Amino acid sequence: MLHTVLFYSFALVMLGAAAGVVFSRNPVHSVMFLVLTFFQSAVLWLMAEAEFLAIVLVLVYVGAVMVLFLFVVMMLEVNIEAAKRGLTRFAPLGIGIALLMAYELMQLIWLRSEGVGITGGFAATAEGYSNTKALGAVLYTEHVYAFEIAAVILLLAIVAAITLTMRKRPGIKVQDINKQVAVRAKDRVRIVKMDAEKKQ
Amino acid sequence: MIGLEHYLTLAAMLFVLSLAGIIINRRNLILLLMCIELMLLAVNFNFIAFSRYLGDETGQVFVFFILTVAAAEAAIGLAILVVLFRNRRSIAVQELNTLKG
Amino acid sequence: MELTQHLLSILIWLPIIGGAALIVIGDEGDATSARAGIMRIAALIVTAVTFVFSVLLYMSFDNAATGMQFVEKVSWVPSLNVFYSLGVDGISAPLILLTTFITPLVVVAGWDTIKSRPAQYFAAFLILEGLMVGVFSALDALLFYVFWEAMLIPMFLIIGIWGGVRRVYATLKFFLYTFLGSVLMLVAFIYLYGQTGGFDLFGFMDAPLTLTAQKLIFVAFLLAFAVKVPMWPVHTWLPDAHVEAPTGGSVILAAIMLKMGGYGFVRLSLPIVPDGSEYFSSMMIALSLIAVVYIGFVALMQKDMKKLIAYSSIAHMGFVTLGVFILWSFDGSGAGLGIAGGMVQMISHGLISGAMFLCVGVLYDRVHSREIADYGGVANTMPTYAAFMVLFAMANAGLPGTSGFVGEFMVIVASFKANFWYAFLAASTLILGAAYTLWMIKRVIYGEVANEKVAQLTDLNGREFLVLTILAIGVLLLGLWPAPLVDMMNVSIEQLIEHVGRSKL
Amino acid sequence: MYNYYLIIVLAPLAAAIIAGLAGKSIGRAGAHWVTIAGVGTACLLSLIVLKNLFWGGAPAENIDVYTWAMTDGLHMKVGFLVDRLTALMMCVVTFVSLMVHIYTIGYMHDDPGYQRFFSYISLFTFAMLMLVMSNNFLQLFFGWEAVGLVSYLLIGFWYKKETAIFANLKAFLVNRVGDFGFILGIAGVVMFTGSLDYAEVFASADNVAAQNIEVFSGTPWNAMTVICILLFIGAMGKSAQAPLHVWLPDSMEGPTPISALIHAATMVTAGIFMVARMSPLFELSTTALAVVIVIGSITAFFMGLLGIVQNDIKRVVAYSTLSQLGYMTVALGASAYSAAIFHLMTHAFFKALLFLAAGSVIIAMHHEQDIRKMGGLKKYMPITYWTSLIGTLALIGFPGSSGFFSKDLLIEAVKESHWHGQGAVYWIAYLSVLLGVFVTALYSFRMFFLVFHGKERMDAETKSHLHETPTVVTAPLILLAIPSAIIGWFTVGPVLFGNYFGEAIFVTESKDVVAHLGDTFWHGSWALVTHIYKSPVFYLAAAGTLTAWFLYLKRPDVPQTIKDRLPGVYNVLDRKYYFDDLWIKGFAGGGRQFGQFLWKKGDEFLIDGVLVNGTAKTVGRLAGVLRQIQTGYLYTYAFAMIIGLTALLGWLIWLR
Repeated sequence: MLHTVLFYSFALVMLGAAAGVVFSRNPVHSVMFLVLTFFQSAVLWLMAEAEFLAIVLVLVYVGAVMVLFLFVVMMLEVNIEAAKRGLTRFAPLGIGIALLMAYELMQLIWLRSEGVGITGGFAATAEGYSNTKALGAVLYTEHVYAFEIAAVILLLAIVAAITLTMRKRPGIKVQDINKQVAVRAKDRVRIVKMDAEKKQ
Repeated sequence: MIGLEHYLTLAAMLFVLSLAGIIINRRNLILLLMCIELMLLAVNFNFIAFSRYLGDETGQVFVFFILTVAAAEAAIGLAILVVLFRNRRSIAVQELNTLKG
Repeated sequence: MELTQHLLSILIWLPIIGGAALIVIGDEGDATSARAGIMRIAALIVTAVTFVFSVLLYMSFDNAATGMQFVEKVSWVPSLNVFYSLGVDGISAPLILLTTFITPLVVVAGWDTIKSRPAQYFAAFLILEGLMVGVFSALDALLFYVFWEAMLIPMFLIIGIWGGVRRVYATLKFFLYTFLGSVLMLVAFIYLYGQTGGFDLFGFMDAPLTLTAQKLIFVAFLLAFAVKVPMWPVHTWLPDAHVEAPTGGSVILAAIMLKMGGYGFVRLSLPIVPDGSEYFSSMMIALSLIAVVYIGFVALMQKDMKKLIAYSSIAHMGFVTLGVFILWSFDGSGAGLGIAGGMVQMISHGLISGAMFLCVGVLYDRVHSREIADYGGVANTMPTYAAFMVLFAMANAGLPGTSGFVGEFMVIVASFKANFWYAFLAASTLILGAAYTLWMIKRVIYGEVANEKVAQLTDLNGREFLVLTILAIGVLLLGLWPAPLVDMMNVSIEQLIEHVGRSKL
Repeated sequence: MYNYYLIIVLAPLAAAIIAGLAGKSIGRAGAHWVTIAGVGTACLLSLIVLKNLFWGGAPAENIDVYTWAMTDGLHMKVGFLVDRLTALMMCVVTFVSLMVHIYTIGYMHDDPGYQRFFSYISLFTFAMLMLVMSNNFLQLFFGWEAVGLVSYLLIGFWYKKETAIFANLKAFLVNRVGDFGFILGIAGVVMFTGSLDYAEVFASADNVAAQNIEVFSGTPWNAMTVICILLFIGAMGKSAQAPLHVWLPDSMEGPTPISALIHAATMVTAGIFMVARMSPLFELSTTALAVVIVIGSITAFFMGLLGIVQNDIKRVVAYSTLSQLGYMTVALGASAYSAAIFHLMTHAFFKALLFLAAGSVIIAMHHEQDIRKMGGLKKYMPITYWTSLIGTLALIGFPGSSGFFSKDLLIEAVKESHWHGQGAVYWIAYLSVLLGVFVTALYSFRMFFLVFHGKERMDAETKSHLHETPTVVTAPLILLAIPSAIIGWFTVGPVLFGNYFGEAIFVTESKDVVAHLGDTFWHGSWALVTHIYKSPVFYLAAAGTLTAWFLYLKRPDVPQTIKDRLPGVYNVLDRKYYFDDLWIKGFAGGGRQFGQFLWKKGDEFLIDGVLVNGTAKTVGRLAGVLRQIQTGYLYTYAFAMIIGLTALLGWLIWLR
């Protein structure tokens, strides 16, 4: 019973926060709402006994990605009014499609699943079960190849992000070793022949 | 008892919200990115719910990878955003139509 | 006999390798350079040797044998059950001979008329020759398809690079038309692969198929082959392609590539989908007769010599499809005559249309015009040429004693048996064929010298004389004594009819 | 004899090839010697063959030379059937050809295409021999078309002359119309008998006559009738029967020797020969014979009328040829095949003679052919005059001349052909041939008088050069005049009533008018000549001659008056009953317009414009519309994705 109450309350907060992300007028607020959403979902995941992922979500997402978002939003000083204009025009369409989608999904989950037996809660886990351990056991054996690829993707993302944002500022004094080595005397010294004295 | 269907419903609602967000906030690139994060979160919910329901950890491994890729995506997306802003002093989507042939 | 076992492979790969070598060595882009001269001689030697090998094929060909001869079979793509499988019978062997006979003549005809990139030009023809022999000898559907499509590439280049002013339009039309058709053929092959688990043509022929499947496969084949033949109404690429192609390209196109369509009908459509073919036979006969009559009238009004000959080719190829598809109109015997007539018509048309295009090429090289109106009284300045032109024109009009008559006669006789009106419409070619060919002769060859350019024409040089003489001998020989050719086909045609007669349903 | 036959056929061919290909190296004299040698050999051997068959009592021979092709049970071959009919034709052909060869030496003396000409006429002899000696339909068709080819080449011999190259195209095409029917007829023969060999076909003729063919579904026609009419269409083309006669007058654009050889004596009679050869088939179809006789009588009478208004000397003779061919056809239609062949033979001699004589006149007149500019040539050209007179008399059927016997008996035969019934067919035929006699005499003597008698109307320049032509020209005239005058006396009895043809010509007993004549009418040549007063033919011929004399010698102003009084009739005759207009404007012009229409509207507009390029354009336009969707805005694509997702989900839920 407690479990149900907790689930519903966290879920409500999470949906509210998500709505805040979508509808808030200030991007900074949106980011903060998103952080809240992540927290709530982390709790919900915990309730579904996915402890490892819940922790990862908080650490990686809230700790790193959302901070990044916040930085960018604040750095770019976006004109909020301009960005938010046009919300009303597309709101009905967006909400309409969203409702249609929601209806379809509900159909799928509640009506079409009758007889499949998805209701009735999750089965209890075995005694001494460790989510982290179990994940690790499959991650480093069965999915080690994908794991390595994920690592490479991350590395790539780092490199890409750096190369994208790095720029050469004009006017900064740096040495160019190539140029220095390749230089030749005649480029530097100009020998001018001239008479020692003006002819009379 | 809270079970699979509750989680799925929750994920669906989250997904629909983010969908609406994409349409409504179509002018703001940052918000678009955030909505996509939300969408991914909804997807992750489903994965976790099914993983639990079936008692198979592979679903959670998948979520792990999605998180990784989403993080990479966010990093690169924001980097592009920054470059864009630097070049055009704006991130308004309606000005970005060079894709049109 | 090691040699005869691999004779077909030799015929295919010798020219292709020769052509590749020519491309690799190149000519420095200069037609006058010494290296270009060597390239020409090399091309001639390769084609001549190929022809010698094909004569060997003819001599060791057994007229009485049933089934395929000179069979080669090597696994090619084991996972798909594809084989490099070759073989000829009485239907394909004459066409191979035609191919190897015409190509050296084309090489000689292009000897000094090709000014830019001669080595590549000859290389294209050599490769084309090998691929065409491949089409005629492939016994595996996928191999057949590969040769079939690969053949387009050299032809595409020949028209596109050495062609006339509107060559880009013409090549594009040519390519799209033929490619559209053949893609559907591939679909049919894949379906048949699903049915039989292999690409062996004989497997296809023995596979039981429902009538619906047969109809669909027939339509797929029809599009591929009808475009090649070409049948009305998918013929309009041909006049454009011919007009823009260089002389050699026109010759190969008319003499051999059109035959692929007729060959396809006989080798694939009839035996693989006999009931489908029967279902559509009335339509095919109607289209063939339209080709004969309609195109005959259209040819009458052409102002461009090459276009006129191109249209006449369409009309003549109408006889091929007519001869083949009257197969089902008989109670008793008679079908063999029609198919034999169609096959003879293909060979004969190869010689005649080739010769006609070469004749036009001779004039084009001198005056650089194909317009009939630009000529008149050519006989005054080029009497030898005029003699050849009249001979080939008569052959084109189906005069007995020339090869043009043999096939037409057989088909008309056979179609009379099928239905009076088939023969009636088919025989109208006697009038129409003579009308458009001889009217052209009248305007080009006869009359007073029309203009300054005609007055300055010089008669055939030795090279042109040689080529036309060889073709003239071929045309007359086949017309006066077609028995060797017909005997070669008889057994295969009997077998074919026997096979087609057994319904697959 | 086999070797003889081969040599007869191949000697002219070899000569033609030598003269044609090696013309330059053997020179002009070489060319005429080699071809004359070739044709002379053929002529000599033909006479030996005829002697062996007729006097030697040798049987008819049917020999296959080689198999042309054999497929599906149909044996196509080349071979010789030499019986008395063939032998007669061989002799006529080679003899006239030889005469023409000799004559050509003089006629073409200054022509630059000398060797070419000899090569052609030798080739013609070969082709004609192949035609008459054939033992099967295939070879018959080969010869049939080959003579057409040579005729085409020879009419257009002076290829710089616009009228000549028009005429040769016309001749070939009109002949092709005939061949169109002919090849269908052959196809019909193959369909019903499964063979091309004469002997086999004739053997199963009764079987064919018992069958029907439904050309139009629902109306069965007798197979034999259809086959015979189709074959006869071929004969109409080659033998210039109305309405396929239009090419023959125009063919006079060719050099005169070939007008004599091809367009009078030999090639044009191929149709007559063919029908006679096919007598076992034609005999079995009364309907077909009725068609034959009607077409023949129309040609005989109406073409003769045209001869009266022509002014070109060769054209007059050409129309006369048409008319005489009509006579032969009438005889065929009356089942009097032997009479037709007999007339063919005599006609070959006297018509060749007339043409060569006309050629002689033309040489003397320096290639002036208009008879209005001639006159009084008698004193300048005695040999030509006398030989022409013999020819003309033979043509009108002067008692005792060769033409008399053949034509008189022909007319008698037609008169006796009551089996056609007493209806229109019989009377059309009989009246046409009777009235034709008057017309023949009229135009023949009109020309004769205008050319050789009366005022000298040529200009002074020509007159000063007028003299008799050289021996090479006159010798053939004399050599042809002899048979023209007398051959009838000796041959009429044996050929017509002595069962000369034997098995070669088949006539049903009830239709055998010639045999009937033999029983009732024939009492020897002399008796025939002395009994002429009994027949209307003689009076009609005499009346025609007198009319000609009156109109063109006595009162030369009258024809002009008649012309002015009856402009309608004159116009119709002058325009040749508008047949030329029908063919040239109607069929040729119509065909060209139809071709233009199909090309421009069918090919260029419908297929290329609408279907091919239209498809390309439609694809282009559609793409132009579709690319509007590609706005380039990110959210449009995202939106499209979302819509797609929703739709997919909807499909998953409701439609699956």
